[in-house]
This record gives sequence, structure tokens and C-alpha cells, in this order.
Amino acid sequence: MLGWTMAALLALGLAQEAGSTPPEKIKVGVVLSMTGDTAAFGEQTWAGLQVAKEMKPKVLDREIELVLVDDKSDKIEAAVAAQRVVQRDKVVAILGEVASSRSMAIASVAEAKKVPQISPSSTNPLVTQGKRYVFRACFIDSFQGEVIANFAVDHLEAKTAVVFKDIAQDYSVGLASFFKTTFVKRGGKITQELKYQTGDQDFSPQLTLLKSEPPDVIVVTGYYQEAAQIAKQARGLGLKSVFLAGDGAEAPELVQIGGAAVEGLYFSTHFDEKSATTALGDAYVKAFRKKHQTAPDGLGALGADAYFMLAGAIEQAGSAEPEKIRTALEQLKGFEGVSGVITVDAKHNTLKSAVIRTVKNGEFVYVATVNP
Amino acid sequence: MDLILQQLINLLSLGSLYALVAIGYTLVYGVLRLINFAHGDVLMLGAYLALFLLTGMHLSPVPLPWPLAFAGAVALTALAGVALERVAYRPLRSAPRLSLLITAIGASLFLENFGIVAFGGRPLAFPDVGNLDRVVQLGALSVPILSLWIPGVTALTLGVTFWIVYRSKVGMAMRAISRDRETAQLMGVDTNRVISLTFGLGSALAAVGGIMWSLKFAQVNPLMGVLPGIKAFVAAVLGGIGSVAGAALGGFLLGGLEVLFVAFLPDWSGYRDALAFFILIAILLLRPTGIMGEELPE
Amino acid sequence: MLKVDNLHVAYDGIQALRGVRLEVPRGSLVALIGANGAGKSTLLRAIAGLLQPRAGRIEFEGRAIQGRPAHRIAREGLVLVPEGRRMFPNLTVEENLKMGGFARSEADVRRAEVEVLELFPRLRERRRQLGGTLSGGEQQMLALGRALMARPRLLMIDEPSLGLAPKIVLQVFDALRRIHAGGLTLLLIEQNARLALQNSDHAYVLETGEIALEGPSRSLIEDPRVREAYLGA
Amino acid sequence: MARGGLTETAIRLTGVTVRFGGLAAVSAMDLAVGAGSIHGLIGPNGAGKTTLFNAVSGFVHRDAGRIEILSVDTAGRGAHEVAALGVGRTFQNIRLFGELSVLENVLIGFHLRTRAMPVSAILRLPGFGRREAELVTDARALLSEVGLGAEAEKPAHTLPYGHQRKLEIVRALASRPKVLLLDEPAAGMNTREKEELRAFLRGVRERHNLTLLVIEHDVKLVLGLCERITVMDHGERISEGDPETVRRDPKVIEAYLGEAV
Amino acid sequence: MTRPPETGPPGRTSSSDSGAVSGGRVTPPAAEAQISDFRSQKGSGAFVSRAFTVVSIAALYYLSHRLSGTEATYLVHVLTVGTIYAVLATSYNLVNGITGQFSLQPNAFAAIGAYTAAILTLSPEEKAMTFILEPILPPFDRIQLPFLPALLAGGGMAAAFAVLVGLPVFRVRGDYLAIVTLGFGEIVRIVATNAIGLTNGALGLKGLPPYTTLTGAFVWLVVTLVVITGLLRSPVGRAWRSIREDEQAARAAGINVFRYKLSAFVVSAFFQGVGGALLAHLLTTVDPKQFNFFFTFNLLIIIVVGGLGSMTGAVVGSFLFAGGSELLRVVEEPITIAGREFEGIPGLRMVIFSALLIVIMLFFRRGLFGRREFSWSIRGWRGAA
Repeated sequence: MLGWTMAALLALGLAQEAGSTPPEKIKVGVVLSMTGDTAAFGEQTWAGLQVAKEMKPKVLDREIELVLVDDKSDKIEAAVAAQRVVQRDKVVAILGEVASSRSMAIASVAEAKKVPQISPSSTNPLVTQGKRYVFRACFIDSFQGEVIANFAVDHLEAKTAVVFKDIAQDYSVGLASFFKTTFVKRGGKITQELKYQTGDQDFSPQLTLLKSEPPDVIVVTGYYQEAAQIAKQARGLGLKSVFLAGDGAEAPELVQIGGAAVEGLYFSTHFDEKSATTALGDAYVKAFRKKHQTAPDGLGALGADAYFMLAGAIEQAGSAEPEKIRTALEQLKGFEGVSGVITVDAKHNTLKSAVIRTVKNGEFVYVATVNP
Repeated sequence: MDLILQQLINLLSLGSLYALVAIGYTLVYGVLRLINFAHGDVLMLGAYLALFLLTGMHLSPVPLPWPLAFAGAVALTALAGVALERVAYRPLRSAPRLSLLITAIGASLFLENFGIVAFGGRPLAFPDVGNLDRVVQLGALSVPILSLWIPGVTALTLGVTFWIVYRSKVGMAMRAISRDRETAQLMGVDTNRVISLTFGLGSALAAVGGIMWSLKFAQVNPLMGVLPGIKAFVAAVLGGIGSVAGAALGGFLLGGLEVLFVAFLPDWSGYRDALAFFILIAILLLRPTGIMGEELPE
Repeated sequence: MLKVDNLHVAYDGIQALRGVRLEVPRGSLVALIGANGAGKSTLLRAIAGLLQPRAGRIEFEGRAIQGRPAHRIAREGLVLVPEGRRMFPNLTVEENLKMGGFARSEADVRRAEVEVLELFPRLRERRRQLGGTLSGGEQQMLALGRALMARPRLLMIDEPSLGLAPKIVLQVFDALRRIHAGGLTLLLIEQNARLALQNSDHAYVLETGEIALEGPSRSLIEDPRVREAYLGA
Repeated sequence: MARGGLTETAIRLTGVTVRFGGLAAVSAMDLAVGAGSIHGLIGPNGAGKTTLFNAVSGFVHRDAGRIEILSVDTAGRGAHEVAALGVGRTFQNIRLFGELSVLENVLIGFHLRTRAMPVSAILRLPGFGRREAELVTDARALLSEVGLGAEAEKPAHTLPYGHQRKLEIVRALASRPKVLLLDEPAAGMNTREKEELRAFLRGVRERHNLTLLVIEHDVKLVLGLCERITVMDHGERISEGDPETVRRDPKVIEAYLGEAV
Repeated sequence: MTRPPETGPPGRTSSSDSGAVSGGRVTPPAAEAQISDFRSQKGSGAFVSRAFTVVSIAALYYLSHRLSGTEATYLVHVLTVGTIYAVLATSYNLVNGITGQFSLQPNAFAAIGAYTAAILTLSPEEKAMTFILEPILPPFDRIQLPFLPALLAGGGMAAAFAVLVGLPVFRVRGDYLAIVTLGFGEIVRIVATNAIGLTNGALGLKGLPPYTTLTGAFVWLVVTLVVITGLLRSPVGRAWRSIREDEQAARAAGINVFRYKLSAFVVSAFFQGVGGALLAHLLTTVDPKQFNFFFTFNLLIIIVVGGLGSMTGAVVGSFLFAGGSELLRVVEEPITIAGREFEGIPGLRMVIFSALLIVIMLFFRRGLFGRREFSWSIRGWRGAA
């Protein structure tokens, strides 16, 4: 019976293989969490990717085809999905995932099959560490942590800070840790470190603790849902500290959910739509608004950047062969992406400028650019 | 002192929210002995329906005033609950319990994924109605108006539920069915109708919980029901599954412990959810059927 | 009043009843005896609508009732007191009684309650107690009282003496006689064949799903086959 | 164990009390059951008979007093340990392993005389197969002895009621008990079946060298079967003696038998 | 004698609608009940079927070996995932289906096994690189073991935890047991999130050697099945099943109910630990979120859909689950109807999956296999007679 099942699967696998499409198109695998507990992230990234593809549908005169595969926010499925697009769809590269843990699962496939992978927004330093075929479009947490800390000290003249971190998110844990390092090094004091887990919605007990001795800044290193919530509940408790956050906070929902409470919140991010540093960024903002009728967000922009990095590398290499794409990606320097000027370093991390934005009258407003 | 009072306000609001959801959970459990894993997702449905009626999206051509929108959402959710029972649970009533549990998980997954496909995976902001967002300052205390509303609504629904279960004729039938469905039939009780009613009531309670939840946290998303679902399950078990009063107590206890834990041991706040389960396990070891649970015969 | 014709019932792939015929005239007390597994309970459960017959006809007061849901049949006035008493242990005695009158108007219920409490004064003392705390005898009283609350026109009783002390059995049968004297038609299953035949007008003997014998109880009690199989030496 | 007449005591209770909540279901009971005897336990519903059974077989803990089985104090022993001392029992509501076959029900009854042998089971060592085959042979023999041989492969729940009762007793016998506790073995049986049961129980006692303690409501059966009878009411012993004595005892008539027997 | 609808052992009907209960007697449950399962075989038939089994295992082993060398890596990967699910599901079935204890523990034991093995197989250099928040606790910074000992350690650690947890956990029953075990899984996950010096917290571990192969997983599945079915055919298995059927009667038969529940739990935990470790070395990374309760729900779905208590069902269910969710991807692919291309709808697959799940349960209330088991006998399914 085990045999029958295996044989049936084998037959199906072979049948599917036989029906593969002609080779003119350049196929690119996209593995994202379109369902499951991080469906929102997958959806946002996919929105950006679609815009990018419409902006630049062809390279080397060949059409790019994005093969989207959902991994239902499940690590096991992410690895299976990567195998699928590599073998069945013969993709030349994989774009994905948002979550670092799943990016790492995909990375094991990418390395084994020698297919380059670009994660749009996995900022965990471990994702590319020691990998030959894995790249990313975003800067890493250590850089961003430094940026926020320096901004807090230099612009906000903060002496004390409270860190609010989502211990279930590697992104949040990493960012908090790197912020701390720099902030302390610059003479600041961390008065409290508070923890929560993704999905928590009530932060008032933690925030209440801060009432007696409010810090200069409260740094929230998690995602926008919780950041908005925290700000809201803090203001509800009468806390007046300045809020600082990372790129995870960037989404229209931050303002929609947080309302007045997020006014004056600063966050670091990859680009600012109003002062986009590159022409591509400008074009992307317009195209995004046209297609989706909403303001672009960070995850979408990084999705687009992953796409443009790949397209750029293919053009650079003059070929859509995985190995050549890999080499070209390694040599990517000063590439003008959506979110800024991108340079890939020796560890496959991405060096690019960060932008500080703030919320003013319900809009995201440019504050400063920080170069690496 | 202020700190403690402030934490008490936090406790009251979170605890009653948990209690509200747990009551609905336990009601369905009491009658069907079914862990309705989809309860949290029914809550999500209620919240979305309320949002749509409130803003005039999808369902309603015009934005409705909030009392109307909320009442409409509660009614529609109750109907949806009845339909869910009809389609996914009733045909399996005489099947092994775990089979029923799987359809409950199936229903839960269905609602979540349907939500993702139909409404999108990204959260939608839930508007503030009637200025509940306002914060009143009482000396050093900051009291969000909503924090007073939630316990009030919980008390009211708890009262109504109690009345229905322990004073009304239908409630008597519910309790009878929970122990012996067949004999209840012999008394001339249309058990299908009573079970439908129970599901309707449970789902209506979930919708009330969903609306309160969305008001407090200002957003809805397709997976918003997962956490309240689990917390309500824990609360209901803590209180003794099947006991309405127990569920309310369990909700307050769970909410209270979470708030106090974070308040007194902020460095350990990462273990908050572990604590909930730890307490649960500890209590079950002392009282294997929860605080107010009835001893079920072997 | 009740007429069962050519009834076939099967469940779990086992044919439990094969073409059973039975009649209960108005005002009579009919007993049904037979060995274990002969299908006596199955017959009553099928009449009450808890089991769906495979074939055959069940007529109550001239109307076919087979295939109707159990609660409808109960509302027609054909009420079963199930085997093993089946109290609602989580309801008080009073609530248990009210459950019995579930389909009746409130005035009806109040009136019936007075009558039932008169018949079983013991239940009055225990009104506020939970059903589960009663002793076996009291539970059987409650089960009977609960069924009477429905104002049945025909009462079916499945093994009222099961697991009861001899003294209580006497009390239960005493109550049954009084109920019957009050004009209620009864259909009774009883393992204790002697007790059953002594207390009934007419009796049926069920063997492996078929009616083997029937007749006036007085004559059956003398029947050698019955004596040999059910009454012992 | 040789049948030692009534001089040896198989079960001895001294001052046994069992409470549920505040209520004493059994209070300060004394009882001595002679080895090899058939001892009846009767009394009104709720008198505490089943609770007493549960205390003797280790299913409930006693709050006071001493229970000895074959001169061993059972304090602190769980039900399975009491079973290992040689106590078999049946239940008021038949408790069979319903979806398992009749044969398997008996094989599980053999539990106390089999060693688990997990390793040889996994490796399918020949010794294991042989032992299992022996057990199956024994089980079939036992089933044939009581006339259930033809039903060995059927799921237990499909048996007719009387056979289920019988199977439950056979399962209890399989563990080779020295004491057998039967809780209303005749419930729901008609007169003829009860007569068969009486003969069966007497035969079982002879063949398996048993002491029987029986709860039963059918007075005729109890009087005809038992050599000695204890009557309980409200958790206490109200009478004890041979069948005739008990039957005439006015206290017993008042509390249990009623006027008409 | 009133018998209320109980919270009793799963797998047995306990509804009063079906007419199953009458006055406390043991009467038949739902219609398609079958006699179970693992009875000792005897005679020449046993020899023939054992030979068949050995031959087919050898053939499958050879097949898996050949397949691993081919380019069909996607298929191999899906099959490997299916095989690991089968290891996890059959051992889970032992607790839920055979012993009848409704428990939601596999995510906990799989996580313990995965972390234990991962920490042991990771190279010291990789560990030094990976632990960027806090260095890993000694002596783990220097230890590195080959796969087999690490796997056994993973299983052993899970089994050790099972003993520890089993002591208190089996004081509660039914749905209460379910929530307690679910809670245990959550506690393990949260501890893994917080114990950064051992697990690297939310950042997770990566760079594990890709030791898991289809052949390796297959061998472990065979080991799991041999051990579990072997036990099921022995007095141990009978004791387990007697507990499922009636705990009180089992006690009366002299069975130490607690000990047998615990032994089922421990055996199950061992293989779940191994399964978790296999999974970790297939994906080459471990993180706490991977073992949330959805992991357990997936396995629960597998064993109930397969047929609670049926090992065959658990195995088939595993491959159906792993393969089926891949096959369902068709519904999300762009399709061309009448020359027009329609974009796929992301997420539709899961909508259909969940609807399908409900439909399957409606039509196969006892799962696809009930409690039947595969056999070579010509009469077909063992126990079907």
C-alpha cells in the first residue's frame, strides 16, 4: 500500500513534468505565505512584486514569468514549494520568503540545487550567513538597529529608552538587540526591556509599568499591528514618550489602526515615497498607486526590489542561467532599486541607505536619510 | 497604589473580554460536548460583518449607524453559526467524537482561508464608534471609556445567558440535552432545534465578543479569532468545560493572571502565554475537571 | 389504540425485529415478555421513534407514525419511559418533571405536577434536589412521574423493576396499577414474567425478534411453554 | 488453594468506612467471607453495596478501617494490584471491551499471567509466538467451557445480553482469581436464565476453587445460591446469617423485602 | 444506570442518537464498526504474508534508494516529507487511536527531538556563527555527533520528557487531557523562544547537515511500524486497547492503567522525537514557530482521516496529506479558458482543502480505513470479515 501511494505520486510527478512549457519565458519562483498566520506579509510582498513585473515585464527580450507558490506560513511547505518551482517549473531563481525562518528552509534547497534566492525582507543576519546562493533585498537588523539608536541619540537627544520586543519574531529580537548595543555604546540607558509575542493585543500591563518613570523613547521593534496597538494603549494610559520603530512598522494600517496615537512616531525604513532617492522608486510609487489604489508599503517595495535586483543581475550577466545570475548578484554595486541604492557585500548582505520617516497628520513624512 | 489600580482596570477589561468569548465556547461544549475550534473564527466573522455594515462595504449599500450595524452583525453571525452546525456538525452527531473535532478544525480552517481569499489577509482598521476611544483622567489614573464598556457588556450578556440557561424553558432543555439527548427527545423536545438555538446563541455571543475585541484593538483580520479562540478554550477549561459561570470565572482568572504576571515580573513577560498554560495544568491537577466543572461519570 | 404491523427493524447489520405484530387496545395493560436480546427494547424504541423501522407500519390512534421523529411521537401522547430510568442528573427533581411536560402549556404542567406529586409524595420532599442524588427507587418514581407530566394517552415502560430492591419493585407496580386504574393505557416490558403476567390483561411473548405467543395474561401464565421458558419450575 | 470449608476467611473487613463528600456510603462495616463460600450481599438501592465492592476491589479508597484479602492488607493498593492478589470482579453495568473480539476480551483477562515481553514481540521470536498460541488455546478452552466457543471471533458488543454477562464473568475468571465479586449478575435475566446462572456459578466455584461475593436483587436467586447472606442498609450491616435466618429477619423485611415475599 | 453522553475515549461512539446506549448495556456503536486489528497470525499464511512483507519492504527500500539518485528531487522531497509524517502519525496514533487518550502532544516531542538532535549535529563553527545574541551554553559549543546517535538522543530526550510529563498529565482525562497536552506543547515552544543560550531563540538554528534522505526516513518508518505493530500484537498492545475500550474493566483485569498509558506515551514520544529530528535535518533549520499547534493539528487530521486506530490509515493519510496538498496547487495556477488566461487565486487551495476535509469526514465518519489494517490475505482487509 505504501508502494501504491509512492507509485501514484511518482506517476503524477512524471506526468506533470512532461507538460512543462516552452523555454522562451524566464521563469522565476515566488514562494510566499499567501495563507496562514502571516498571510498579510505574503500579500503585501506579492502586491509589490506584481507592480514591479508590470513595470519591467521583460529582460534580454524574454518575458519574465512569476510562478507564485503559497507555503501557508509553514516551514515544511516552504521547502517543498522551493523544490517544486526548481524542478517542475525550472525556475532560474527564487524570490522569497518574508519570514527569516522560512527563508532559511528555502535556502537549503537553493544551495543544494544551485539556484539563486533573493529574500525580499528577511532581515535576520543568519539568512545569508555562509550561503553561496542566498541574497536579500533589505538591509539587515544590525544596520537598522544602529540607525535607530543613532537617530534616538542624535536627533531625539534620548537618554533613556524602553525596548518593546516580539520574542516570537527573529526580526524583532535581532533588531532590539542591535539597537541596545549601539544605544548603550552611545551613552544611553535601557530602563526596561519588555516582551510580547505576535498576536498579543493587550500591552497595557507592560505599559502601565512605565507610567511612574516614562522613558525618553519607547522602541517597538515588532510589526505594525502590534506597534499601532502599543502606541494606542500607551497614549490611553497617558504616556508621552516618543515612539521609535523599525521597518516592520511601515504600513498604511499603522495609521489606520493607531490613529492619533501614532502621530509623531518615528521609524526607519527602506525608502520614502515622497523623496524617493531613485527614479525607479518614483516610478514604482506611481505604478503602485495606480494598480492598487493605496499607498505603497515597505514589504511591497522590498518585493519589487528583489524583482529588480534579479532583473538587473540577469541583464548584467547577459544570461538567465542560475550560476551566472548568482555571480552577477554578487557583483551588484550601486544598483538603483526602488528603496534606494543597493550594494551587495561579501557576506551577501545588502548595503543601502535607510530612511527615517515620521507620522504627521496621518501621513508618512520624510525626516532623514542615513547612509551605511 | 495608582499602578495597582491602573492594572486592575487593565485586568477588568481583558478578563471580561476573555470571559465573553469563553461563555459562548462553553455553551456549545455543554450541549454538544464538542470542542468547537471554529468558535474563534465565528468571532472573526462577526467582527468583519460589523465592519462591513458599519462602513457600507460589501454587505450594506450605505454605512449603518453603529447600534444597527452591531445588532445586524450579531444576528447574521448567529445565522451563520446555525448554518455551520447544520452543514458540518449535525450529520456527524452520532459519529466518533474526534471525527466531529476534525470537521470543527476543518470549519475553522475554512473560515480563516475564506476570509483571506475574500477579504484579504491584511488587517482592516475598525472605526471608533461613539467616541469610545476617549480616555478619562481620574487623578493619575487613565481610564479608557472602552475599558468600562467591555465589563458592562460582558456583565449584561452574562446575565442574559444565565437567564436563558437556568431560567428559561429552552435553557432547561439545553441542560437536559447536554446529559441525555435521547431521553430529551422522549420528552417531546425537538433536540435539533434546541441545538440550533444553542449554536445561534453561542455564535451571537462570539459576535459580541468579536465586536468588543475589534473596538478595543481597532482592527480586524482573518486570523484574529485564533488567539481569542485558544484563550477562551483555556478559560473555559479552567472554569470547568460546560459551566457558564465557570467560563466567566476562568476568563477573569486567565486575564487577571496574565496582567498580574506581566505587572509583577516584567522581565519574565516572555513567558506570559506559558504561564496561562502552567496555571491551567496546575489547576487541572488539583481539580481534574476545572474549578466549577461537574464531575462527569466514568 | 396502538397497532404494530409487520415491523422489521435492523441496526448494526443485525436484524432485531422480524415482522412483529402487536395491538394495544384503549384502556388495557399489555405486557411484553421474552428473553434478553429477543428485541423487546428495540420494539419499544422503534415505536417511540428512536429507531427507524426497515419495513412495517405503526399506527397510533389510527394515524401512521412510523418514520416520524421521536419528539413528534411523544407530543402525540405516546410516551416511553426508557430502560434504566435515565434521569437528567444535572436538573432538579422539579425541573425533571417540567421537562416531562415540555410540550404542554404552562397551565397543563401546573395541573399535572399537582397530580404527580400526589401520586409520588416522596418527590415533593425532594423537589429542589438534583435528579442525580436520588436513590434508585426514587429515580424510578421520578421517571414515571416525568412521563406522566406529558399527559400521555399511552405509556410504554421498559423494565421498571430493573436493579430495584424487592420492596421498591412492589411500590413501583403498585403505582403502575394506580395509574392504570386512572384510565391510562399501558404497554410494559418486564423481565420478571410472573410479575408482568400477574399485573396485565394481555401479553405478548417475543423470541428472537418474532412474536412467539400471545394471549390473555391469565391463560399465558398457565401455558406450559411459558412456564417452562420464563417462569421456571 | 484447597477448599478450606468455612474456617478460612477469604475477605475480611473491619470497620470500613467510605465517604463521598460528607456522606458515608459505607460506615464501619465488618464483614467476613469464608474461603470457598458463596456469600450474598443484599440491601435497598443506595445501601452502599456497590461502594463496598469498589472498596474491596481497590476502585475507591476507604476512609477508615481495614480490608484483608486472603490475609493480605490491601491498604494503599490500586485496583490492578488488588486484582493481582487474586480478586476478579464484574460490574453492575456490563463493562466489556466492546469493539474487541470475544477472544481478545478473554486474552486481556489473562493479563496477570502473561509477561509483557515487548522485545520478543517486536522481534517475533519463536518463543513469543508459542506463548501467544498457548494463550489463545487456553482462551478458547475457557470459552468452550461456558458455551461461548462459537462466538470467539465476534466483537463483544454484538453478543446478546446474557452472553455479555457470561463473557464478563469468563474474563474475570481468566485471571485465575481466588475471589470473585459479582455485581448483579442476574440483572435483566428472566427466571429461566437465572436458574441457568445459578447452576453456572455453582459449577464455576467448584472448578475454579473460588470464593464468591454476590450482589443481587433477586431474592429467590440469592436465597438459593448463597450459603451466607449479609444485608446492608444506609451503609451499615443490618443483618447477617444463613438464607433462612435473613429471610425471616423483620429488619430485613422492613428495609428491603417488603411484605409480600 | 443513566449513562450520559460521556467525554469517554475517542473512537467509541457515545451519542444517544444512534441508539447505541440502552440502560448501560454494552450495545453496538455506529454502523460500520469492525473488529480490530492486530491479532496473532498463525499457520502457513503467516509465513507467506511475512515473506511478502519482507520482499515488499526490500523493494521499496531499493526504489527509494534509486529515486534519491535521480533528478526527481521535488517528488523525493514530497515523499520524504510524507514518510516523516508517517513516522509522526503512526506514533501519534498509538496514543490517540490505540490507547484512546485524546492527546495533543506531538509538536512538543517533535520540537524536543529536533532541537536535541540539531544541537548535537551542528558543527562548533556553525554554532559560533549562529548564536549572535548570546553564545551557546557550554559544553554544547564543542560537541558534535554523527546523525544516528543524535537521532537516538533526540528520541531519547523526547521519551525522557514523556516520562516526566506523563506522571502528572495522566491524572486528567478526555478533553481535559487534550488541553493539558496542548498546553505542554505551547510551553515547550515558549521555552524554546526564551532559552536563547540553548536554542538561539526566535532566530532559530540553521546550517544543520542535510542528513535526512528518503531512504533514511523510509528505514525509520519501517522501524516505527515494526516496533509498534509488534507491540500491538503482544499483551502490551492488548492492554493498550483494553484501556481505550474501558479503563475500569482494564483495571479489574489487573492492568496497571497508568503504566500502560505512560508506556504508550513514551514509545510514541520516542518516535516523535526521531520524526522531529528527521524533519530538522531535512529542512536544515529549526525554529520555535515551526512546532506550533498547527503542526499537531495536521497530524490529528492525518490520523483521523486515515482512520483512528489504524496504522495503515495513518501511513496512507500521511502521504495523502503531503501529496494531496501539493496536487491541490492546481487550483491556484493560472488557467486558460477559451483562450483567455485567468490568474490563479492565491489561497483558494486552502479553502478547498478545508472544505474537502469536512466532506471527507461527512462521508467517512470513521476515516478512510476505520480500524482496519492492510494485509496480504486474499479476503482483503484484515478484520473486515
